[in-house]
Amino acid sequence: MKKELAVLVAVLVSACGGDARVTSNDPFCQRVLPTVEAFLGQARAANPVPNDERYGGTVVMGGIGELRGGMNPVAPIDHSAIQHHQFVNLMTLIDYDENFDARPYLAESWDVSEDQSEITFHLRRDVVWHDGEQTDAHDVAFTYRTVMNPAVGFGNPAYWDHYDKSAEGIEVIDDFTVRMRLRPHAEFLDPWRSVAILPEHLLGDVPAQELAEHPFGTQCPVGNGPFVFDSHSPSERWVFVANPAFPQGLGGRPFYDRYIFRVIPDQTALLTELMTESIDAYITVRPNQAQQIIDNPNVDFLNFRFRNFVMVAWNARRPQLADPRVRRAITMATNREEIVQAIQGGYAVVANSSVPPFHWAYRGFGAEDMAYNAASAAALLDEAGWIDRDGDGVRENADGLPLAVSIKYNTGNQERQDIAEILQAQLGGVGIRVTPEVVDFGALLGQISDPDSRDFDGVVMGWVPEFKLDDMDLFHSARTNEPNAWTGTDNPEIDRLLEALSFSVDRDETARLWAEYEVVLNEEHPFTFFYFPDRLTGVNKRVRGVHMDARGEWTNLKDWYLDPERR
Amino acid sequence: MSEDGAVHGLRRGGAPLTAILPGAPQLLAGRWGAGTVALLVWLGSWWVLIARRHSLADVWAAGWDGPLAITTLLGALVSCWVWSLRDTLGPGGHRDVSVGQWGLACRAFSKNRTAVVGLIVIVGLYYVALITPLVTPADPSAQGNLLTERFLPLSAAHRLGTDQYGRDVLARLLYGARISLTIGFVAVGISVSIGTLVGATAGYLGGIADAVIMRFVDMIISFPRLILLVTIVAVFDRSIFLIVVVLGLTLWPGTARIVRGEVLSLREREFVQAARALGYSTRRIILRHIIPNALAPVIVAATLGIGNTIVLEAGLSFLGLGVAGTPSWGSMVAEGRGDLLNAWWLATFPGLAIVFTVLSFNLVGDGLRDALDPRLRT
Amino acid sequence: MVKYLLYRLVAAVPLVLGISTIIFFVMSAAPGDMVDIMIRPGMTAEVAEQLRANHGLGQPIVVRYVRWMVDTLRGDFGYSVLHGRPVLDIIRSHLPRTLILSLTALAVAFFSGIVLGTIQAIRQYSWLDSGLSVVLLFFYSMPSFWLAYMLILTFSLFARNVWEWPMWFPAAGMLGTDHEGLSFVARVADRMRFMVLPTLSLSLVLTAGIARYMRGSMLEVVRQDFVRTARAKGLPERAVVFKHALRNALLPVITLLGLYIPVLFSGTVIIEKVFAWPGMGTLLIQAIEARDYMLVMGASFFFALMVIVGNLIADVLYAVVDPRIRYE
Amino acid sequence: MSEILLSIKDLRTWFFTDQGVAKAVDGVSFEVREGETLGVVGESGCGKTVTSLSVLGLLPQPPARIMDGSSILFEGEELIGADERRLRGLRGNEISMIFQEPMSSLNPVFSIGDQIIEVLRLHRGLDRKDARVEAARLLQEVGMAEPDRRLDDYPHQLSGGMRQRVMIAMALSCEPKLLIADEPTTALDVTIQAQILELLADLRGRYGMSVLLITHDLGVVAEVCDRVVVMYAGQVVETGDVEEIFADPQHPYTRGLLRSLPSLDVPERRLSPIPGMVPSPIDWPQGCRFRDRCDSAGDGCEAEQSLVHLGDHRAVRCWKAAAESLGGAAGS
Repeated sequence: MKKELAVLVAVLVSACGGDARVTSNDPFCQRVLPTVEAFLGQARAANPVPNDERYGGTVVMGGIGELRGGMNPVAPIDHSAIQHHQFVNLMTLIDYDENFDARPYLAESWDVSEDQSEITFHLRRDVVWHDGEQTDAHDVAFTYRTVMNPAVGFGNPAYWDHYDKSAEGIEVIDDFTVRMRLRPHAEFLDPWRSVAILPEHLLGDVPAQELAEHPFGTQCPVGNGPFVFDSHSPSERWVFVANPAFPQGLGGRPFYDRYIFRVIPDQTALLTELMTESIDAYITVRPNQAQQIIDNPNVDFLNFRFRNFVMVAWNARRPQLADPRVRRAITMATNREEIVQAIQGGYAVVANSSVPPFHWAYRGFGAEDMAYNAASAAALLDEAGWIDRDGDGVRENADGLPLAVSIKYNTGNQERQDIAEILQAQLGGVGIRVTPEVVDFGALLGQISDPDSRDFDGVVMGWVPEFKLDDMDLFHSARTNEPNAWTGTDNPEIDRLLEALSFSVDRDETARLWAEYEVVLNEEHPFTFFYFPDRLTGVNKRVRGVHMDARGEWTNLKDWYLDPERR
Repeated sequence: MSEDGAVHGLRRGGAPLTAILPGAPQLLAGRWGAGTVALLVWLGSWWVLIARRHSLADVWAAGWDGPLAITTLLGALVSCWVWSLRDTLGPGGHRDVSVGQWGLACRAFSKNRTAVVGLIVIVGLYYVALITPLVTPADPSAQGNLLTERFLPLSAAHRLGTDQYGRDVLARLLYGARISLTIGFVAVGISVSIGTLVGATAGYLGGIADAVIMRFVDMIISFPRLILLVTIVAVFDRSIFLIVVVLGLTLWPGTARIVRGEVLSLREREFVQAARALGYSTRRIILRHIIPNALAPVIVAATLGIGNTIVLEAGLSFLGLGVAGTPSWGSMVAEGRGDLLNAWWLATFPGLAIVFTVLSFNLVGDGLRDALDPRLRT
Repeated sequence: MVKYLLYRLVAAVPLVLGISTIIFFVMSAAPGDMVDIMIRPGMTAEVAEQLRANHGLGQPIVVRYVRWMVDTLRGDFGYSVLHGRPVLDIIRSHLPRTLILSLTALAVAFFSGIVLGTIQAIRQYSWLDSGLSVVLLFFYSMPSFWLAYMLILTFSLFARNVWEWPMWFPAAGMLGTDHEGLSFVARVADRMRFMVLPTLSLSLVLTAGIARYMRGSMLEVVRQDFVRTARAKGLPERAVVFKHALRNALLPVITLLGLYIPVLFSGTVIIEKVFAWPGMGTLLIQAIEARDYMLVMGASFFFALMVIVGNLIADVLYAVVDPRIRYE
Repeated sequence: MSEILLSIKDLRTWFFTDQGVAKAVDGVSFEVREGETLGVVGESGCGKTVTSLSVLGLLPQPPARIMDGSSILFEGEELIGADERRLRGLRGNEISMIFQEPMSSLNPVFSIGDQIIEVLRLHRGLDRKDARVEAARLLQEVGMAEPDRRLDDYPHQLSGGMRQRVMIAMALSCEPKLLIADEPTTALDVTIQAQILELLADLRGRYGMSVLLITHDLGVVAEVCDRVVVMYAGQVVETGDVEEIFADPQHPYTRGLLRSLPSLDVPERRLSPIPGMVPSPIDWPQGCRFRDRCDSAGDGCEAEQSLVHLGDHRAVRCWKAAAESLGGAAGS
């Protein structure tokens, strides 16, 4: 009977054995995949693997979630997916170097007109799509028109706010030269670092509304980057293979043969996988897992500053929170330094504005008056008229309204729960009653983003600015009805500075404006900024050449190689 | 038989002396189950009372649960004593009970050692849950210094260590017992009430009403319960109220099916026929005649159901969908699981608490099943 | 019998649709929709509206419901925004993973439950019987994810890194890194290695229930006359127990199969999360979180379908084992 | 006089339960000779069935225990304490058994063919094909029509009488020397009863086997038995040839049993059942165990009774009856 059982299991196992590679039966993929296969064959023959011991092997990375939207930049995507467009499967026009200055990538060079209203990109001539087609200026123009088209539903149209959206906005000068028109504005190159170029010859005929759901994204992506799509097993893994035809000028074929992205939707499991050397890299390590990684002799621990920050957004429409003094008092009563040390294990920098510490505009705005000081917080609250009149430990205003706020956070986010719980304890000390409230992520976003309800007092959120900093959607009064205007900030000074920042081209001038803005913002205090958390990563020591910084974990993925001894 | 002899012996002479210690006479008579409960509750209560004599006033003044705790404690002290004395000295003693179906079941149950141990544990748990404010070593939500008091291992000050905010794990475990036990008890209460009524109605009425009700019941039963729960709970605010109600509302079909089955067989039995012949109303027949007779399997299912519900709540918490705000054992395990390697006590103790509580409910449920099923009674 | 099964299948249709309907309206009543979740820096209300229109969220709920119902009955389950693939595609890749895990767990649970229950019954009242009872009940009382973490700690982390056992089991995922390069036998072995811990966590709970039931059933059966007949024939005890008694004692246990399938799927939701097993349970939870309506509906539809098919299989098995049952 | 096939001596089979020790069989002795049919009669709870199950060692131990000093000799071989394998070799082979409830004595999930073939293969080492042919022949033997087709039937498809025939066929399959029939007709209709008894009598002649017939029905005994053992409360209370027992019952219990038997000869006589019930085996009455129900109980009955031999085959466990009988004999 045992034997029969074993046979049964074996049959079952093998019956399901084919599901690692879900071959798409979509007609588009049926057409495209053989061409990729053929391209790979030719490219491998034409570009033999160099005789160097660094070549070969497989790198496995573990991430907490699926790459949303797959390799389609116009689908709804997430942070990891964008990096796979930028650094793995597709190519962007430009790239950033270690100092976050633009450098050539798909575009070999570019010229900016004197008045900064025209930009001309000269493309590399040796980049081909993974089906063998040349990547050229028409692809760039196609991408430009696609992301501009509202029917596509591209998620971040603010990138192109000051580009010329008319038909004349882009002009293909020759196959490898393309010119765009724009109103001069800050960091106008940044979108071309973020959004990868799409293949026109494959997607040109697709109706705009269908682009986001096209099988190109997840079933048969055809990129032009250093790694060629091999297979995707939904919720389980993405497999890419080295692109033998990747331009020599950009480093040529990556060192290792295969790159696998495994989806492991649980951080405890991710850690275990890293510790048992089942994955080479675990990104988004939780701070309290750091010590275990540091203690493990087989694994390197990497931490780097990133762009995102964590804050509590206050709904200024609420009577308890309408007074900026109350909001400032809350921040003062919060020991953010202690939270950074405790919750983030020291892997974070206290934030006082949205300018991240690695950024060139960062001038170390300290907001010294916001440092932890429960006594001043209490004094400020007294001054604002919030006094504990009935002796129940909670302050009231003259109308008897208690100073009680709920702080919402989303399900399953330990870090945000930590903040809500600690705020409850710390604000309780100065007579503010805080009720942490956990809400499912979808419901939470619905509650805070709907301009008609804005159903929250305070909400713990994270925010990832681009390299091109822009607080317009957060705080500009003209955007009050947009989803991200949670706080309902209406401050003419802030409006003026945000507008000025949008069009400030000179970096020194911009930095000065940011400094000015930080002071005003601190006064208005729509957010209690908490910290810029470091990104923490564990990487197996057998992987060499890893560099990670604010550009992302995948930044130099193509330059990694495996220790030949431990392949 | 020897039991009775001993009790007789006590009645004649030894009783007044040993009965000073509640439970002692029962223990001497070999009735270790009742004896242990009485003795433990009595001694424990005294110990708490003495250890906490200075802070009783504070506890009394604190919220709704302080007075409840003190009242319960004193009530338990008195009733232990009264019960023990009456049981020993009173006319007839425990033998009065031993008639009829329930008496027989009681006797069969008390012979099942493991089930009695389970019952003792459960009684103890509910007792502790009621007097939590008196036994807790700390405020469960009081955070310690975030830099020096996080993740402290087991020590005299924090017997089960501290968690990520420096809160006392033992205190949270004690308060968590309330949530977990309440959830189990109330959810099962809801489900038993609804299930019994619906099942009895369906079974008694028969016909289309029965068919429609039972199709609905089939539908709910055949769908994986956790998935149904997740779908409902995930998208709404997760108050303890919602969770308890949703747990109860997804559990009742099981009870309904059991009751209906019983009713179908009872419906044709003589006493129901007789009641019908006497012209009693349907409602009266269901409530007075059928339900009490269908109760035995419902009690068994309910006892096992409490255990299952506690586990289910833990599962929901694990998925991040448990009761928000207040510690429940499930959410403690779920939160502590990420720190298993650096602070094993966070997930281990609440996990063990769940295991032993549920184990107790299961033991009692099994014992009840054996005791209430005349076919299994020997 | 085929006719009966077809009848059962048809009778199950309202059941599946009923569940889906409940879920549809619960989901729709919930605050927030999938577009809210896509909101990122720079997104405007205009874009959000465009996205809502692209996904048909603008229409009234009843229209959406009817449309979903019609499409589903036509076999079109829609498109999953979360996964960027047609729902059916997603189900096709996730369903086998859940099936292989849950069927293996079911097989292991029934096999071990039947064996243990039988052992307990033939050694009734021995220390083995009561010991097994307590141990099984202990596992039965355990939250499965807690058990799973204990197993991971023991058989994965400590086994490999601390005690350095030659045999340890992976704690997450379902395939090794180099899976595709392996021979057939090695592939099967690779898969089985990944299945050990999840299967164990999933089946231990069920084993206890089945063993308990089996013990009772077996005790009932061994008292019956035909078992005495079998002994009186001079059959060895093994044949008496495992041939004559077992087959009869199995009958009520088979009905458990139908009852346990929903329990099993509830279990997979949790176990899949612990072991990062990319199956239907994980899928459904992610879909709910992302308000991916089509995927939620599709996934719950298939869960209901699996339960029904499971029950049908139980019916068929019952008829196979018990010649007295003939479905009309 | 033919050879003694089975000899039971001082058999004591006790059950050790929570409630106490049930002395279900408490010192039973009798013999079965080759070729004869011995009837064991008594009410339910007298220990008849336990006695028969003790012979084959079919009682679950514990709670049952065959006490020291008991002896069961089959063809001179001691069965008590015999190796389980040896016992298995006897069961269904040299000693076969048929039971009271044909409804439940056949395994419902196997076809009757399978169940007969199983025995044939086990004891006679036939292969599947031969065993099937032989099984069909056996069914024919016990009077079943279309035996070949019947082999594939399941028990639930057969009537009670048919099932009992199947049981008999199964019991006969190895041509046993001793057939123990435990209330073989009790659960059957009267007409079927007669057929089955007739079949048994017929087969006994043809196969030349001994039959130990256990029944509570003296009518059945009268019909097929050569000798009778009357049991009460775990003991043998009277033995004798069937004619003697019917003509001149000695023990009050035997007389009681006879009185409760409808008689065609004396139609006007009212049936008079024995008052009371068989006492609990945990708590047999002191002294004569029948005392409480006996219409002629009196002084001297409070003593433990022993079996008094009245002649070659005759014995009775009643001091009064023995005294009368012996006295009468002495007097005559």
